Amino acid sequence: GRAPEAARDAGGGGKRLTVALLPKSKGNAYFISCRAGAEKAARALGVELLFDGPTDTDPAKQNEIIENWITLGVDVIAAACENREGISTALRKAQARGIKVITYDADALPDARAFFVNQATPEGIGHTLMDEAARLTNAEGEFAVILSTLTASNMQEWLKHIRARLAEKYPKMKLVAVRPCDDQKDKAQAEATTLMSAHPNLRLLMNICSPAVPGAAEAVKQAGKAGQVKVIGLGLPNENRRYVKDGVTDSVILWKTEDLGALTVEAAVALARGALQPGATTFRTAAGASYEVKGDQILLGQPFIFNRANIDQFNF
Amino acid sequence: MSAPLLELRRLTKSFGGARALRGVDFDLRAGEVHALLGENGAGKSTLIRIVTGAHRPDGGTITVDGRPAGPLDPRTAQRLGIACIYQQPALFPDLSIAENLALRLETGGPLRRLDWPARHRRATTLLARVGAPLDPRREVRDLSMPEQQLVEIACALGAGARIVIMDEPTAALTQTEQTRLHGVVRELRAQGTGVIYITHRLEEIFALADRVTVLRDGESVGTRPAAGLTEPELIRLMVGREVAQPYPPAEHPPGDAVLRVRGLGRRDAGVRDVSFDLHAGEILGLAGLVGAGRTELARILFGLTPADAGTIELRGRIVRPRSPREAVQLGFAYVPEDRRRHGVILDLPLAHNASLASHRRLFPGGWLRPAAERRLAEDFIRDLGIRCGGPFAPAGSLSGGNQQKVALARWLATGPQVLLLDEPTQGVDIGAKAEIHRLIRGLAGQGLAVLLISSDLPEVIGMSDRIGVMRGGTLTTLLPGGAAPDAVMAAALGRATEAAR
Amino acid sequence: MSPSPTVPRPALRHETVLLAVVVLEWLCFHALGPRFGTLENSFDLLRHSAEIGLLALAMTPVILTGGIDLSVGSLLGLCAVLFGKLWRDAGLDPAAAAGCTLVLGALAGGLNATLIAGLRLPPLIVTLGTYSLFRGLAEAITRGADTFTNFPSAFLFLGQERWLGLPTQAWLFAAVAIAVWLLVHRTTFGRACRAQGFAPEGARYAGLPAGRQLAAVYVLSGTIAALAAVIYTARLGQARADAGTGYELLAITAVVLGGTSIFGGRGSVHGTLLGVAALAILNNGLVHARQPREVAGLLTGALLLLALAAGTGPKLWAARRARATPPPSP
Amino acid sequence: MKAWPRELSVGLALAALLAALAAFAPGFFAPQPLLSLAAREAPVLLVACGAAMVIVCRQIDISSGSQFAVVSVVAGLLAAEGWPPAAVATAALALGTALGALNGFLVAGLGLPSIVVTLATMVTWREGLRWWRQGAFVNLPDGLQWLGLGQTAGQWTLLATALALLTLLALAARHLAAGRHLYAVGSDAEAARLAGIRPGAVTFGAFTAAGALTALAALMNVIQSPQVDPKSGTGLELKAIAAVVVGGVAIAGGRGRLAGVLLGLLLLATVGPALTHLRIEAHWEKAIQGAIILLAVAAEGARRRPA
Ligand SMILES: Nc1ncnc2c1ncn2[C@@H]1O[C@H](COP(=O)(O)OP(=O)(O)OP(=O)(O)O)[C@@H](O)[C@H]1O
Ligand SMILES: Nc1ncnc2c1ncn2[C@@H]1O[C@H](COP(=O)(O)OP(=O)(O)OP(=O)(O)O)[C@@H](O)[C@H]1O
Ligand SMILES: [Mg+2]
Ligand SMILES: [Mg+2]
Repeated sequence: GRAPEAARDAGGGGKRLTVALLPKSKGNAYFISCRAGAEKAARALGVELLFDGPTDTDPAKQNEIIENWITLGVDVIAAACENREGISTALRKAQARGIKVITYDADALPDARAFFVNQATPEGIGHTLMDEAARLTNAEGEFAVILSTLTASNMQEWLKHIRARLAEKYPKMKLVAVRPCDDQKDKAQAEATTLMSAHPNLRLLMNICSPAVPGAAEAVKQAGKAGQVKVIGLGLPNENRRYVKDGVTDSVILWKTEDLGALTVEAAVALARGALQPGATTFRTAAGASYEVKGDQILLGQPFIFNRANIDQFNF
Repeated sequence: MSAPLLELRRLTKSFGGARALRGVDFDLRAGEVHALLGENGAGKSTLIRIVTGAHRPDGGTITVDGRPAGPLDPRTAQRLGIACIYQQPALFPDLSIAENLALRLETGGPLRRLDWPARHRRATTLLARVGAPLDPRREVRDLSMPEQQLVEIACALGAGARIVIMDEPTAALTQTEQTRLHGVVRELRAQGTGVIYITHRLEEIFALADRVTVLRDGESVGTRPAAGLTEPELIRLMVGREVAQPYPPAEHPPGDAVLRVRGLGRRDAGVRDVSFDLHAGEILGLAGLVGAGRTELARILFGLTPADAGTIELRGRIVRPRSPREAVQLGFAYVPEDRRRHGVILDLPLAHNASLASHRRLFPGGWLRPAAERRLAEDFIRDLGIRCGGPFAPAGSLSGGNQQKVALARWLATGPQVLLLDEPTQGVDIGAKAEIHRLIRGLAGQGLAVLLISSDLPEVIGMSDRIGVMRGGTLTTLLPGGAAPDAVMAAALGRATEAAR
Repeated sequence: MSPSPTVPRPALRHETVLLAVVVLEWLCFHALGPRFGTLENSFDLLRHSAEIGLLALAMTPVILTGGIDLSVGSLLGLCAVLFGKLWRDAGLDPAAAAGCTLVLGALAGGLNATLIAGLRLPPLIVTLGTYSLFRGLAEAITRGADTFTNFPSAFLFLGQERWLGLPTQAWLFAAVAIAVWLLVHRTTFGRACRAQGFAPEGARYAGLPAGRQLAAVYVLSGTIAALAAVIYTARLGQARADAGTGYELLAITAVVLGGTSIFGGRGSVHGTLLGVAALAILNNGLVHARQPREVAGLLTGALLLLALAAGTGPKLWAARRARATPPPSP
Repeated sequence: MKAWPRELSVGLALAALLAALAAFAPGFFAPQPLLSLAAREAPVLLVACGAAMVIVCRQIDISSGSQFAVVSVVAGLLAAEGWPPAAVATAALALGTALGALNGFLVAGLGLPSIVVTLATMVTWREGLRWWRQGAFVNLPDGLQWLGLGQTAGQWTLLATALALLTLLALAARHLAAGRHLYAVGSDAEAARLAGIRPGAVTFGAFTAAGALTALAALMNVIQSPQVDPKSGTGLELKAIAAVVVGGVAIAGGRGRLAGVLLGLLLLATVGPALTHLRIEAHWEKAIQGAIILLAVAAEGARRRPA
């Protein structure tokens, strides 16, 4: 029962399903962690998991991989979209061939997929980050953002919401610079060092890609400005543990990535087996957990804020 | 008599299918100058490149000082006291003269410290010995062909070798440097050094050589004492037949002036105030010493270094070629003196080289026509006697003289109005030389104007209708064709003579 | 194939080796992935290799002249953005916008040409500069954030549909490939490029229009990069400043895999096409063989070395053997 | 002055940039951040020196960024295993040397073109690392950072080491026979062979030395922070080659000086921070960087007398 096409033709009646999981890029700790959860779920459900993606973020490569999967004849595609409009073309094509499509982490256009496993809305992320920044700086003073690349669409999306929240609620705070770090910790460290010397009144560094958080923290530590310049961002506990404990990094915001991966696979399989239908309001996984479904979005739940108090409870 | 310094037995070597050497015997004694002669492609350079370790022989033995020398590589050869001036200067263009000399002469481990002042002192001394007043700090890429040749000679001298090999050292040198080089060679001989001397200028052999070995088609035709040999005999040995009288006479008197040059100069090239007329059907020879500015003058006319003073008038129209392309369109053709760097493209096949300057004529509309190209190449291979592995052999696989013929062929194919020839027969063997002379004369007969720059004094005198002599960057004297060699030399050296007036 | 051998190769011709590699790859993946050999997948292959293929085609004459153009990937990004701007903000219809983009691409190539042919600066440094400049302009124009989408379906036809049975862009690609092949192998222009690559000074002394030639090669490269940008936009249905990031390296990889010498003079357009095919099949086939993407990287490295070693190996072996013959001793 | 053509125009561009900073953003010259930045660029300088040696010898090495990452990760893992720093350093240097030697063998021994060889090793090491580590950071044990010297002393040590090595290499390039052999082989390999130099050995040596320098650079980077990012060194080869060619080393081999490489790197490394200090928005950065490179070399081209 290795042939996936047979599985689909048989309507999923007990045959082995193939779920293809597409990250934005490989070799990124965030997606590695998603994959770990996804693999556990796939094993539990007895489905085959394909995990592949561009080595570095590249929307064109994502499309190619999806088109290859279409030809290959997988049963479900679960994609984290680097680029909403670009990838939707390919996803629609997949749907037209009878392949089920869901998205996770970053959505495509609504008509290109059945469900979006939403770990947190861009708006939610933007607001949480901004509110946390305001809390740490008493809502006044200069701050700067370090992101992966200027052109990454999720970065721009989050930045948009950060700016909106800033304009709306925190008039005394000022975003003085936005710098890319090319997803490299070392580059983020150099950028943070320069930012602190170019903006001596900087109160906070907000890092919205995961390698930037430890990079900025190291820079702050080396500049001897721990506590004086706060560090927050989106990241993984393991990479930041030491800085959070040292009090250099104040809070790291993230959802449980393994759960995201697992939920994605669960939803994908349910969709393929017909257990998940449009219009559902809750989704119960095979493992028994229950998630809210809002319209065509399956909600993972609120993002987490890791800090000194709770970081030791997590290991990923 | 003691064992010969160097003894070669039954040397063979082939390149791909082409057999360059077919079992050559050769020996060199201490204190002799042994001339190695032969037509282009006879295998002379191949032979000596085996001795210096640049090539590996396919078979045969090499004995140095009576002791068999194992497989030679350049380092072993150096250690055995073999030094060589290659036909094609093996210099480092990016490095200074001093360093070029040092890299060839110094021995020792890679971690030794270098003594730069000593390197410069030594270079200055050696250059003075060969009569080349060059600044040792100059980079070799800025040197003219003859200057590079002089640096090579300095290299060979400095090595203090017991076997010195010179492969056409005088190809680009004028009489003066040649005479000085001969002095140096005699000095070496007196010190007991064995010298292998390759040349296509037969007068050198009678002036210098003790013994002569002639190669033909990769085989030794025999070794003779030089004394008692006559020129026709030598030619017969080399070519296997008589060669007609070398300099064909003019058939028509020259016509109207095609080219009028007035006050031409370019400061940074050291050329100033050159004026002359060149007539249709005329061959104007240009003589002078190395550095007299003849090459620079040709480069100006050909648009390589545009003039900053004076005028060039071509058929009554003032022209200012600013690039070779413009010059070609105006009807100039230039066979440069540095054939390896400028004359041919070594990696391109012979046929592509030959057609390179006449794309417009051969390939109307820009579409290649392989058949036409092949025909062109085959015609030249036949007419100039180019020895090669077919029209599509890379130019780099030809012997030096045959490459020169290709360089010439390229420009003959363009059908120019003014032909600028810079050392056109350097390295060309005696038979082919006569053929080229006949060709040039024939072109002039068809109304072409030819400027013939040559350091081969008999050639200038024999071929030219008039002889211009350059000195210090300007044209000082115009002599009639057939002038006495002494008069030309005197003008080149700047000594007033009766003949000049 | 090529009109006349530039240099007789003692061992196997590189293109032959490469053709064997491509066939072998095909058979291999055919065995590993049941859907690999389908027509549909072949179309995917064509569609996915069009842009890199175009850049590799543009790069071939450049490398033949002994130069390099590192700016093609960035220029693809800039042209994609400019195309988007012309269409959305200047209100041109896609065809007109595409035409203008080609002109702008030629102009950008002209900047390279001016610096390289006019001022005689080394191509590597110049295009390293424009590599940064073009990408930077694309980012500056969009402030990094702007994305152009919702192109009319008539335009998307170019990148996503079929025409006369083949993916539309495959026709364009084939046309460019034939044109470049003719240019390189059948015209005096191509010959002059080689001459220039082997010996720039020698080409000048031969009276070739060396400067104009060099300029033309870079302008052509810019134009083709612009064409690739239009096709890229049509395939993805969107234009963004990061389009084509890293494509210059992929194009260079295809060209050198195709046997073109980085020092100029040697190489062929069909070699480049085979190089593009070898890489595209590898990338596509590994998905069908269900291997992770990193393996494609690893195998690309191995393929590069093997293809080249297969060409040089026998020659080297012959040389070794020649050296191993008993030394000339009595 | 003819002796320092390209270096001069690069020096002028750098001077102009520094003058603009002095006038509009004197904060750039604050000592501590400057020292940190310099220490971060110190490893790049070593990689650039290696690249310069390879380029002078008419080859190219685009695998240095990947070598850097491999050595960093391996050194990090060994340190995390509890190896003493000296052993880690020795192993890392040996690994880097071996990686460089492999390039050298493929280029000099098998006669394959260096661009192809190093392109191949570049993707192989990079993708192999990704496959193996899946992007996970390596957490280093405490006490490895700055080798226990303390931050300021550590940074000065790194900087001094890099500059001392640069000086030594520059002197060796000029005053040791081996250094000149690099230039000779790069200028004309056949002439070098005829002069009794072994071009293969010299080329092999250049690649091997470049590998060793890259390994040292990786070590110098590893000890600057408590974690190793397996993505470190991405794009490093391009930065090093840019510094080398902007600094006036001829890509066709045989010409160029390490002093120029230092200037080239200073220029390239200053532009990024300078733009932040001058409050120029990030999306202008690449365009301006490109323009500065072009201006620095175009100035030289316009000034040069036509050949
Ligand atoms: N590298 C090579 N590859 C192929 N053939 C070669 C090579 N070198 C020399 N030959 C061939 O070997 C033959 C002998 O060449 P060689 O250079 O020894 O001639 P030569 O006597 O020195 O001639 P010249 O007087 O023109 O210098 C020629 O036919 C030449 O084409
Ligand atoms: N005043 C000068 N300034 C700079 N370089 C000069 C000057 N005069 C001559 N040279 C250089 O000296 C070299 C010799 O000059 P040139 O080659 O014109 O002499 P030539 O008469 O052609 O010599 P030959 O008789 O050997 O052909 C050339 O490289 C030329 O550039
Ligand atoms: Mg010869
Ligand atoms: Mg001359």
